[in-house]
Amino acid sequence: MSERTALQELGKGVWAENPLLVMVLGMCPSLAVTTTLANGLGMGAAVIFVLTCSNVVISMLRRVIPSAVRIPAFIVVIASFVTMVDLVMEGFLPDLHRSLGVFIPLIVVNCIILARAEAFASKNSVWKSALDGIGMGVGFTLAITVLGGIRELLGNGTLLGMPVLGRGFQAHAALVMILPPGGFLTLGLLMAAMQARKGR
Amino acid sequence: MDVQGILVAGGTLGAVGAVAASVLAAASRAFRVDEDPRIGQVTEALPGANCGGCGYPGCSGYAAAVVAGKAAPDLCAPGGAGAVRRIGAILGIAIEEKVRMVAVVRCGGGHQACPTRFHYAGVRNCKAVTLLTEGGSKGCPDACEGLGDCVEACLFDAIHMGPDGLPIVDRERCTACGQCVKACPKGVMVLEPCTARVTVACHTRLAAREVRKVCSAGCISCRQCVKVCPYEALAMKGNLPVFDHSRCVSCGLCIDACKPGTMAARVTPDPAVREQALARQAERKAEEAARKAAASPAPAGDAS
Amino acid sequence: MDAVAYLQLVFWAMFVNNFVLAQFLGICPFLGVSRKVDSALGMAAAVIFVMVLASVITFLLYGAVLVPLSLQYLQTILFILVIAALVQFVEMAIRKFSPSLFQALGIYLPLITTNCAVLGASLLAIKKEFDFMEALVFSLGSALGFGMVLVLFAAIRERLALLRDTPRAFRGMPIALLTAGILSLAFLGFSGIVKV
Amino acid sequence: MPKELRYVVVLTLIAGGSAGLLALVHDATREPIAASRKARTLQALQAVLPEFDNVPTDERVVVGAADPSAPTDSEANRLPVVFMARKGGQVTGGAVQVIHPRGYGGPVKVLVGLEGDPAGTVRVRGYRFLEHKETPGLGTKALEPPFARQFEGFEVPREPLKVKKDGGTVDAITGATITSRVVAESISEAARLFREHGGRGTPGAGTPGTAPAGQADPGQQDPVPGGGHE
Repeated sequence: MSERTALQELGKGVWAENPLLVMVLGMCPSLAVTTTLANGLGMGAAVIFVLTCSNVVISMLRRVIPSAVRIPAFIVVIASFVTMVDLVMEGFLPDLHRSLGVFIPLIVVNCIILARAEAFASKNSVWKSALDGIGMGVGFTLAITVLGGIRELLGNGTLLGMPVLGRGFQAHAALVMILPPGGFLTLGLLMAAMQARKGR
Repeated sequence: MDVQGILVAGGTLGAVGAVAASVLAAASRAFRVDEDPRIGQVTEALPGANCGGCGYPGCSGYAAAVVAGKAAPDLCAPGGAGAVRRIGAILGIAIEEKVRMVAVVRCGGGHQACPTRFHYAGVRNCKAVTLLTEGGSKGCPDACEGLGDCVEACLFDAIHMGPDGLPIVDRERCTACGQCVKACPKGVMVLEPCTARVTVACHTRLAAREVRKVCSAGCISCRQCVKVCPYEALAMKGNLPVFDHSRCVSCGLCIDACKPGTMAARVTPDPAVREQALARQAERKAEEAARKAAASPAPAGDAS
Repeated sequence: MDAVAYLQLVFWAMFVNNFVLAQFLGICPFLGVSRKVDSALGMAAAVIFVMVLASVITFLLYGAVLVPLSLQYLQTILFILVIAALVQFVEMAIRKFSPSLFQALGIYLPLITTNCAVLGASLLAIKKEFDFMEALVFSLGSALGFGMVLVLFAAIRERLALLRDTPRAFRGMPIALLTAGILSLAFLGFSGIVKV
Repeated sequence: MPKELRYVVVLTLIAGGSAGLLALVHDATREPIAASRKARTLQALQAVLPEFDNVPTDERVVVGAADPSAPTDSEANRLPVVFMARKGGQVTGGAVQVIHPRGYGGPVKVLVGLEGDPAGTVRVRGYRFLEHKETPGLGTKALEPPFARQFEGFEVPREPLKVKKDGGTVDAITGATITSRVVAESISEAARLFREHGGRGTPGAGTPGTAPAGQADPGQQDPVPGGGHE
């Protein structure tokens, strides 16, 4: 494989290797917290931070960590960043922290992060790992923002809490969209749309 | 800054980490399974398609079996001769190269030649139609259903549906993993040596009389192919001709002799081979004539 | 708590509050290892085993180490460290003592480290302030629920794979997700049956 | 065994280092977290309490705690809590956090705002769900006007409140009787606790600095965005 430029390294996560829509990683948070657009954005920001930082640190430590204890070591690094996000968010963004709930600690096991640590950061330079982290994080954020937007719009008639579809719609909104089944259905349809575009 | 707090936190988690690592280190020692390092090497040498064609659960399973001496080193079809050579090098054994196999379609009954008995509107899948309708939708119970179970089963994108509803194998891509053979409910797909360029594209169990009713491309047991072959590579077995691949040179004479067109050329025969075969045929005829002439005083007329 | 209450807790964790379909925990293995019933069974067994073990160990560590030192904020990092080490340990142990079990579960064990259902069960047991027995029963119920849905879904997907007229755009993951959505709708019917 | 030793050293250092770093962050965020938790409780209280000039989170009684004035976080989270509102030292009302065990989707934590004197008449000033798993669109109607209006300024009787289906006086929401029952019974219970414990809270009895009661559990999933606040 030829060397990718910095821009390509950054861009691959957004579309061609989009972690959620193409590689199907990190499903749990993306389905669970995307009941609103704001949640999607908040979760995305948290993931970008954790993914970038852990990619950088793991890339720096990649020559030090023996491969037998690799997984525990990686996961500890990831968990520390997640806990930091958790604490900082609870202190300064309490409302968001409340609605993201138990899924902040669960970023630890978001497969995207460990997968990138394992597949990319443990083999590449610090600079490239940082770019990879940002790109993947942005791709993930875009995907869950769209997901959250659709679900909030159809399930509640609002976007970012502001009524968009009018009172009449809000009274009879498709509640199922913000219930668990709506998450599966929306993501399924979104992926189908993506496949249809690619197939052409 | 609360230095003590930091020390307590660091100490606690450090201690847990130390315990965890010690336990793992001890375990890796105590529970060490003396795994042959060659298993890893063999796994590396395999293509990693995990197709299961060898009959073992995945490539690493096969590698373990090969190293343990429980499996032959040439079972990996996708890896081909290259993998066999690499495995041989790792295990330090000489392995004779095996002829590469390839999947072939043993049916010529497409939509035109072998029409369906009824319109099937169920699940679009050969297995389903065969199970549901007892023998499938085609006139011939052994005909290809053409719904593409083999296409789906192929891990290497080597099989595609042709225009007549018969699958076409890309011989370059085919690795003879055997997935299509397993997938086909009609037994249409078989593996043959890639040197065999001519195939009996029919495997019907029907007798000639019934074949004529349902399929225009099926074998009618006329024996013309057997008669015409100058190398005695064909013999009738039941109602179908069978190749002896060690004798066949793929001259293609049988293809010309076959009236329904059951004999199918998978690769166009080499003209030079064809010339040779024609010469051989003429030679044989002459011999035959000479023998007959010797046997009976009145020489019979030439068969041509 | 009496026996009935424990049964209710199991029912609640398995059906009403199913990890996969209601809580969105463990979706990755749910979608990843549900192509065949055989592998789904293997994964389910591995998860049940690790989840119960991990819940018990983390529960005890939380009570015995973190609370006395008031280091509760370290729970995520501690739990995941324990789970990762545990998974690796179990893998080595099984490999040594039961090669046949290793053959069956081996390839699924490393996947469990990133199975958020395991960490989720540990964290939820603490959050809900269960006592030891409740935590044990809860993790067992959750794991059983996860395994059940996994096998159920794999059986559906095996049949789904036979369909060839799925529109091209929906093949693979999209149709699987829509199926999961319908399954999740069905499980919504359990809500309100048992309260815990 | 240098190889194994290296495992231990590396993992210990990474784990210890991370935890040390986290302790720093924890230290730095402790104040803001406590402040924001307190602010959230106060905000919730403000919405349901009559005018007050004290700090209700500092004047609370955790009913049933080992030490009601200094409960543990866990006790404050799972036991009923009475917050007192005063103006000029005079009791104007109180808010009571009750946990109703039998909501449709599990326990419901309700905050009921009451106006009046523990010894005299007690009126409802408002209520909201702090934590719940009721069905959005059905159970959550219990927080909206048609149903909620019947409790505006409602004088809570001493005998238990019941929905009409149970032979009481409260109109239930069609299709959400269980949630309606939760509200009615919670209001009743809240008034009872207020009457019983309202006299006990003295100004400044709370222990400032501890996490205030009524903090919403951060892990609870709120099926409707902001559903608990309307």
